[in-house]
Formats: sequence, structure tokens, C-alpha cells
Amino acid sequence: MLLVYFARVREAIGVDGEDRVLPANVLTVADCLDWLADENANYAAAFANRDKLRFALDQQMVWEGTALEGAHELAIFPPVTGG
Amino acid sequence: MLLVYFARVREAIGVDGEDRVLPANVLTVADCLDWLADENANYAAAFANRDKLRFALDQQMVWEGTALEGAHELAIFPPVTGG
Amino acid sequence: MIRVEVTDAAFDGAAALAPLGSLGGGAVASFTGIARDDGGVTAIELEHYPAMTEASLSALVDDAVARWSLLGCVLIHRVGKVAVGEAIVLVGTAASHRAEALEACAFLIDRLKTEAPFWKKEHRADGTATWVEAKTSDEDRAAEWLAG
Amino acid sequence: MIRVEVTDAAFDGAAALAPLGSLGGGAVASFTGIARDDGGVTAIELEHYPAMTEASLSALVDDAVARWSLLGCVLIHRVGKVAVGEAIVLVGTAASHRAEALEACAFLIDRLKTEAPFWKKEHRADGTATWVEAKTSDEDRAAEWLAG
Repeated sequence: MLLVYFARVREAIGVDGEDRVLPANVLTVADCLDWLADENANYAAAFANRDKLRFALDQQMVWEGTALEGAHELAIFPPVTGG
Repeated sequence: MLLVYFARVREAIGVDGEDRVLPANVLTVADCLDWLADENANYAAAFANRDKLRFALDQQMVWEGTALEGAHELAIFPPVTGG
Repeated sequence: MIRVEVTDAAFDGAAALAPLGSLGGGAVASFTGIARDDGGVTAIELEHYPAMTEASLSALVDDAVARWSLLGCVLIHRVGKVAVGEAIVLVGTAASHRAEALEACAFLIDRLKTEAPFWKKEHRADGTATWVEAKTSDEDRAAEWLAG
Repeated sequence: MIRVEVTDAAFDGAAALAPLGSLGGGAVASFTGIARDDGGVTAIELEHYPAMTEASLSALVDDAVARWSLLGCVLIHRVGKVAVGEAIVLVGTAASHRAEALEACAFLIDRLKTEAPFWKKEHRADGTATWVEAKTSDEDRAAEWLAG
């Protein structure tokens, strides 16, 4: 699974993306956040406030509960502020 | 009182304006329409459908019941269609 | 920055809107009404009430500026003959934020359509010409602004 | 006539809107969002999600075209550093009548603000830079279009 990060999330984690093999028990977006947050403090800090996170799976907006099944790219970012 | 006409009303009456001395019993916009319509068939035709008339007294939009007192110019025209 | 103009010549809408972008605001909205080829129409002739027209437009602009604290407003309306494809009316608004600019722009064109003393006559290729009928839907839209 | 563009260079909004006036419709509406000097801001930097951005904007345009049968639509968004006073976003719509053009224009900018993957960072004269916080009011406006 390609993980990509933007804006404040990208800065908190320190990389703009990474290719990771997800454990078998990581089934949803929320599972993925939990798994990364357990791994180290940068992820934990970046994902601390779940209300301030938005997600896109294969470039489609999804929510925390969405299943990752078969997707290639998960993007994690703050609420958008363009326009 | 200066009477001015626009668009379809102007064409029906045949002049774009006229200066008239109103009889003492012509107190409102509606009175003025009645008085003119009694005078000749052009006015009667122009004012036949009162729903399709709009009025401005000294360049302010008013309605049929508005008193003419002290005003200098009464404009009679169809609903506006600009823009 | 307020500009209200009634003109019998074609105008450059882009040039008229340009100053609205330099007022320090974050939002500029515009509406342009164009003479349409509606069933063989070749030109639209706009009659107006010269003694009332500019004052009427200025009153609408004053209303909008007061209601949405606009930084700028442009309102230009053609009179006389307007060829199909040419602009009849231009409304431009500038504000700090988008809601003000967008709402004020819609307000101005909706109110103008039912309150400003202009009348359209459509000229057709076959030499006939007919007055445009006012639409009830226009009165409804304008009434919503007065109710809101 | 549909034009969707993401660009890292300043663009000519007037030139981009011009084609909308020649589609045979009677109404063109536009919205321009401009980088504001908001408490000492000198530039706004726009990050985006390149793999998603254009598809996201095109999906919004498709929605608007279907909902209001637009004759044309222009949507241009800057990325990278935008100096104060420059346009960040341009929305332009063309339709037969004004309600369609005005509503589609408001719809596009409201939805873009909450759905298109852009993030603003404000750069200040003192060298500091901060991410812009999303506004709840923007989510409310966008939600109204989905409910309506």
C-alpha cells in the first residue's frame, strides 16, 4: 500500500509518502492509523486529532471506517483549504 | 403634472410624454389612469390591463393607490425587462 | 470603489472588472447578461427612463454595499440597440470573502431585473420587433431578497 | 466548452472567461479568489495532491454541468507560491439564463473549498509560515448543496 501525506500531516510525519506492507489485521483506514500511531511518536502526533484528518483511497474521498481492500494508495491529510 | 410613458405604453398612447393639468378630483395614480382612459381610446387600450402597468412618481416606484400630491412627474410603463 | 454606468456603446467587461481585483479583498464575483439569439433575434433594443435609470441603479448598489460591506461594485447597463452576442449588463462585486461577493452579485442582478427602468424589444431578421414580456419567476427571485 | 486547469503560473482570468461569452447563452457568472494580505501575509503557498487534483476538479465540473445544463465552464486553480493580489482560483460558468450560471458558479467554489485536495500555507514578512485552518462555515455551505 502506498501511503501519501500532505500539508500538516506530511510535516508531522517527516516524509511525503512511503510504500508499506500492511499487517493482515489492518482492514480499514482507522486500523491503518492505529497501526502507524503505535509504531512511533511522529505518526501518533500526526494522527492525534482524528477530527482534523481526511482520507482518500485511490484518489477518492473516503472516511475512517472505509475498508482498504484492493486499494493501491491511501492519502492522509488535513481538511482541504483551497479556493 | 408631467406624464411620461415607456415601451408598450408609449407606443399605445402614441406620445412619449405630455404636460397636463389634472382635474381636482384626480388624487391618486389610479384616478389619473381612469381620467385618461375616459378621455380617449388610446389611453383606454394602453391602460386596459392594470396588472401589466407599473408607476414611478418623481422617479420612485409607487403603486396604483399612491397619492399624487405635490409630485411633478408620473411615469407609466409595463413591468421592466432589463438586465 | 463604486462605478455605475448607463451606456449606448459596447463596453469592455474585463477592463471594467479588473479594478475589483486590486482592492485588497479575497473575492470578486461577476455576472454578465448577453443578448441571445432567441429564435431568430438579431438585436435587442433597450429603452430606458433616463431621468430615473442611474439613480435606480445607484440605489441598488447602495443597498448591496450596506448589506454585504462590499469593497467595490461595478454596474454597467447598455441602452439602445445591442447586437446578439454583445453584453447587455455587467455586475461585479468585490469583498473580503466569497459569500459576500457572490450573494451581492446575485442580489444586484435579481433586483435590477424587476426594479430598474429598462425595457427590451427583440428585433428579428424578418423585420418584426416585439417587446419582451416580464417573467413572474424574476419577480419571485427579487422578492426572496426582500423577504430574506 | 469545458476547461479545467491546475497551474503553477499566474493566469489571465479575463482571457480565460472570454470564450464563455460566445457560446450563445445569455448569462456568464464568475468567481475569482485572490490571495489577501491578511495580517502581514506576503504570499500563499498551495500544496496539492497531483494524482487527485484534476480528477477532483473535473468531477465537480461534471456535477455542475449535469445539474444546471451549462453551456460552458472554466475552472483554474493555482498551486505553488501565489503572491498577495494574485488570483488563486477562477470559476466561470455560461448558461442560457442567469439562475443556472449564478448557482453553478456558487456551487463550484463552495464544493471546491471542501473537496478539492489543496492546502494553503500563509507566508509572512517576518519569515514565519502557518497552515490555514479549514472553516466550519465552508463545510456548512458545501453541505447545503448536497442537501438541496
